[in-house]
Amino acid sequence: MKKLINDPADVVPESVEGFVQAHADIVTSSGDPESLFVARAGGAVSGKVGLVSGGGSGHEPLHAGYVGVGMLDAAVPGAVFTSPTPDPILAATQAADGGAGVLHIVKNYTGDVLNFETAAELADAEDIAVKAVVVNDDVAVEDSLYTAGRRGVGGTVMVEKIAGAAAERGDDLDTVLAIATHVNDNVRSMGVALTACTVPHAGKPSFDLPEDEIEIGIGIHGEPGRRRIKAAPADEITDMLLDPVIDDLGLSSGEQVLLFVNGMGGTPSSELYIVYRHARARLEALGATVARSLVGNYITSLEMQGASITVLRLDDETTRLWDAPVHTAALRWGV
Amino acid sequence: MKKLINDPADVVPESVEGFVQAHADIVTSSGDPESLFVARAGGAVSGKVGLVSGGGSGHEPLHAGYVGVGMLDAAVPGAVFTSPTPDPILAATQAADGGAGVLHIVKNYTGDVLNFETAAELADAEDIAVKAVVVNDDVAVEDSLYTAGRRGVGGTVMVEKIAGAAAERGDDLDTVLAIATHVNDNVRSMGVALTACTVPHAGKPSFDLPEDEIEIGIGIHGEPGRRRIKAAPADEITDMLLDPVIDDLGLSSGEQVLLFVNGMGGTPSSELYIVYRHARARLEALGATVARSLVGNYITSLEMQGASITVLRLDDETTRLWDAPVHTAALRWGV
Amino acid sequence: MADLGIDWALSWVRAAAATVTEHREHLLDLDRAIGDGDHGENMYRGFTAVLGKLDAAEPSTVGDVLKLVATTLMSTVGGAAGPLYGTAFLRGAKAADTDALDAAGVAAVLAAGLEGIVARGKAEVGDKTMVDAWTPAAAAAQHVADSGGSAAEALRAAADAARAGAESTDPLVARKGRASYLGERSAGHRDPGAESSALLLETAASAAGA
Amino acid sequence: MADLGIDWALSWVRAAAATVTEHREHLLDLDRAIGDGDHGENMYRGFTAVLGKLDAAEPSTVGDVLKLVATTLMSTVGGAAGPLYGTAFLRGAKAADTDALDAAGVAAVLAAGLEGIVARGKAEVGDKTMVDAWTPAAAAAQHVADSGGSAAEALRAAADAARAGAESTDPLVARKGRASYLGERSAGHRDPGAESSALLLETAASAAGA
Ligand SMILES: Nc1ncnc2c1ncn2[C@@H]1O[C@H](COP(=O)(O)OP(=O)(O)O)[C@@H](O)[C@H]1O
Ligand SMILES: Nc1ncnc2c1ncn2[C@@H]1O[C@H](COP(=O)(O)OP(=O)(O)O)[C@@H](O)[C@H]1O
Ligand SMILES: [Mg+2]
Ligand SMILES: [Mg+2]
Ligand SMILES: [Mg+2]
Ligand SMILES: [Mg+2]
Repeated sequence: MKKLINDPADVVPESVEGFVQAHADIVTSSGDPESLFVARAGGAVSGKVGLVSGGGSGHEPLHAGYVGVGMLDAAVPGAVFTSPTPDPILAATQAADGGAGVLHIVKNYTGDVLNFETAAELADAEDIAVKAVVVNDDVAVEDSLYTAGRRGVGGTVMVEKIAGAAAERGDDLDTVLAIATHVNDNVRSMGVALTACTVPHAGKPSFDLPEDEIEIGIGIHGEPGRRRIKAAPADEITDMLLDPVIDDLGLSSGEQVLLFVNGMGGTPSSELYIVYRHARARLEALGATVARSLVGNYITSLEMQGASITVLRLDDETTRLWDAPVHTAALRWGV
Repeated sequence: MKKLINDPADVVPESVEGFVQAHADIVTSSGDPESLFVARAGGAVSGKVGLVSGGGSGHEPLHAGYVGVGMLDAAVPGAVFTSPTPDPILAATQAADGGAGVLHIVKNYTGDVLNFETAAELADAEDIAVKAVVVNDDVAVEDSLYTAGRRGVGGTVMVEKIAGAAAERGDDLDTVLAIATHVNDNVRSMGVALTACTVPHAGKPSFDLPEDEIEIGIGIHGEPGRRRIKAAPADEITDMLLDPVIDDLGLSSGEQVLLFVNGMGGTPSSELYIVYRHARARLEALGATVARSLVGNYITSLEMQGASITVLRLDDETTRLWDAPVHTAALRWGV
Repeated sequence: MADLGIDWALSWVRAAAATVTEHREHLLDLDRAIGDGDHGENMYRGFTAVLGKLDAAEPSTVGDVLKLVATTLMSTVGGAAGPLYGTAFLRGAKAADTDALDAAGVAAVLAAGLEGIVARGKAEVGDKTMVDAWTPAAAAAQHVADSGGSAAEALRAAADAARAGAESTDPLVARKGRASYLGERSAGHRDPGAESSALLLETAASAAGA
Repeated sequence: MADLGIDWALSWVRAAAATVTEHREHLLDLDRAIGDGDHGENMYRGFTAVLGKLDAAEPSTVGDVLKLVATTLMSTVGGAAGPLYGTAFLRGAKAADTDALDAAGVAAVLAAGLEGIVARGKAEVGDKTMVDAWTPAAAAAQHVADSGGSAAEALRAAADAARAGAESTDPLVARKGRASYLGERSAGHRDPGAESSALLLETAASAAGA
């Protein structure tokens, strides 16, 4: 394992410290390594619904990179690939509460769901109204009552941006929740890994992949995917990712979509644009219009090489909210 | 070699095609694969000095990611790690010319210098006034009259942003050149590689690096560095990169700097912030103020793991120009 | 046939911390195979924190010890294991309402722990989770209690059953937790949480001299 | 002792394209070691383009052929090699102002090519560049011309000298081009441009039947 780190145990606190210093105009941190969270530099916005997300670290810029005007109020980074405990989630919830309640944006993993649930109960005991949206956009995983269900992956960025814009314009908690849920209902993703990644404290790659094989249907935690296949041209891989997304979304001609091609952390953006190009051509051939685009490393898996494709069905309202100004470390426009 | 590409020969045109589609609000391309360049969607700005840069591909988002208001007018992507030929540089120069002349921003590599020189001669023959700034900020390479001199690396981003802002506010060609030269004179960089990268048409890594060794003093073309050492903690590596930068810059207490920690393409941003944290502490211990920061993949070497540190000495004017609005695919603020 | 009091509880927890440290890498490897490669680190972080708190706190009953473990795991482990083990220990603490546990007490604590895990995680036997270790363990302890055995015998039976339960997860296709994302590919690997559960119950039995 | 005319020039260029294709990977490897791993691809792209143009254009003199090569390399190779070879062939084309080259003509073309490379790249012998192949090649051709040899003999001498010159770059520490960034580490590797120069001159000699 070669990484630009010091002690593996210090990766998250040191990284967050550097992040907060570099973006001091946007964010601040709790400072407390025992209860670490990142919040807007200005503190909670009075009267605004607070948005809190979090989860294991290793997916940067998710979530701390999305704290700022127009998006999150606070983010809670756990250990690498490990959901944070309820304490810092509670503390972040308190820091984000401007009196209008707080929305938890939770990716659908057992650990995240359980820890956020507990934090919400604790917040409730302190008279903070908390609602939660559980993002589960990964079509690689079968959705069923009897399983852990789908994972939350790329769609999380869409939910955070659009719900963030709704909160920023003054929508109340139920409305923000409804919008977040609406986005989650209309977004699907699927990913591919060309290489594994190495969790710092594990020191070994999360799986062994021969030089000529790739993993289709991976998540964002370095786990193996649904199946392993021979390496293939980008256009073919793009088809393998996009087909189930289109299918599950029930996308049809005439619809408007946001196409999001995400890098897993170790793939150059030039390759992401090659994937984007073919995915866009496919969507257009279907009669859909790619009205908005996002291409880059937005929800990653450490240094993994690979990509995911996310498609969000747009309507006028979500488009407007997507376009609304945002000022975070990782997404910024209109300001 | 595993990459999200189709035919290695199509990497650059397909990637540029996707890039231009995804950012159609900002950029357009010549469309001609024989003479490929990317230019502002709106065309040349009448009366404004045009800024053109370019070079081998594989350093994305450099340079096409910096085309847009407040930065470049056109960018010329060559084959991977290969300077473009004079023809597309000339075509881009013509496209960028708003009647006030064009500044070529050239990284100091023999190929780039020669091809831009020829293009400038050809442009001159068409009565376009062209000046060039040659960026050479890499302190890993000794500067001497008898060698190829220093490479242009991270400082290029600073030159493009700041000269771009000067051109945007209406400075004339000589003034923009003077500002670009001033930035180049006050910026220094040095880089480290944890892994090699693989040029698509080569199909093999650019060098072999054992699991416990790293290369200090690398450039951005996958070339080996000045020396190979055992892997070390991030803080130590940061010292090795920063010491010669501080030294060569002659930085002293009380000065203001911009600290730019750049990822080589395959390193997660969490690690870059760990490097940033220590570099910042070192600069502050010296009595310098880190007044501006940039952390991320801004000038890369395909999927190489590693980082470079760039320090730019700031004054009021360069700070103002750095802060000026910019609207490109890879850098955006104030708009 | 001594009942198990505070001394047993303290030596169990210390032994558990040592076992988790010793098996950190093995649990990491199990979780790398079908999860996200952190279970060993999570348990190690949690039990190291428990050791730290144990010295400062002065627990006087089995219930105190279990509660301390519960809150510490809850606030330091994170992931799925943190809330699940946390809830298990919390409910176990509530069930341990006497100074010393007899076999029935051991069975009650394990039943309460299992109930907590199921309440939070909604997994059933066969889903390839820690429930596959806890369910037979709780049943075995109850069986010993019903047939008049000692607390130590109940723990030994529970530990053996948990071990068998953990091993039973090897061929299963996961339906809960991260391994479920792998579908069929999860078969042929042991569930890390079932393994750590078996390890913890083994130290509980050993600490009871069984 | 036939002079070398259009037929020689055409067969040289076709043979050069074949040689560059054959040695593409080898030139890539040389450039991976001390450069950026593209020289083989650059030369391959350039000479493939030359072949394409050759069919359409109808060059009638040696100068025409060399000029076509020059402009095509200039506009398709890029990098350092593109302008350097482009200029070399352009100046060589100007020097080839007769229908057929005798030994003096060969020497003049090579001298002009070398001059072009030096004018653009400012390298000296010993800097570990293609100049280390071209300088002895031009001198050897001149020597044959001075001693009354044939054009083919001049090319053979040039090719042999270029080969030796390319080999002479092995121990050198580079002072120009990308390899110079490596400092001492550039020693022990052949300069890719010197190698491709030797290959091109070898095909020139072979095409002349020498
Ligand atoms: N729904 C569930 N019910 C019971 N146990 C579960 C459930 N989900 C996960 N687990 C247990 O948690 C273990 C994983 O713990 P850990 O790796 O620490 O957390 P995470 O999965 O969040 O990374 C699994 O091996 C499994 O035994
Ligand atoms: N200043 C120079 N003078 C002469 N030849 C040079 C000079 N710089 C580079 N070269 C030659 O160019 C070759 C490299 O060509 P190539 O790899 O195609 O271009 P690049 O270096 O731009 O990647 C070197 O091996 C060397 O022979
Ligand atoms: Mg985890
Ligand atoms: Mg090159
Ligand atoms: Mg895990
Ligand atoms: Mg080269």
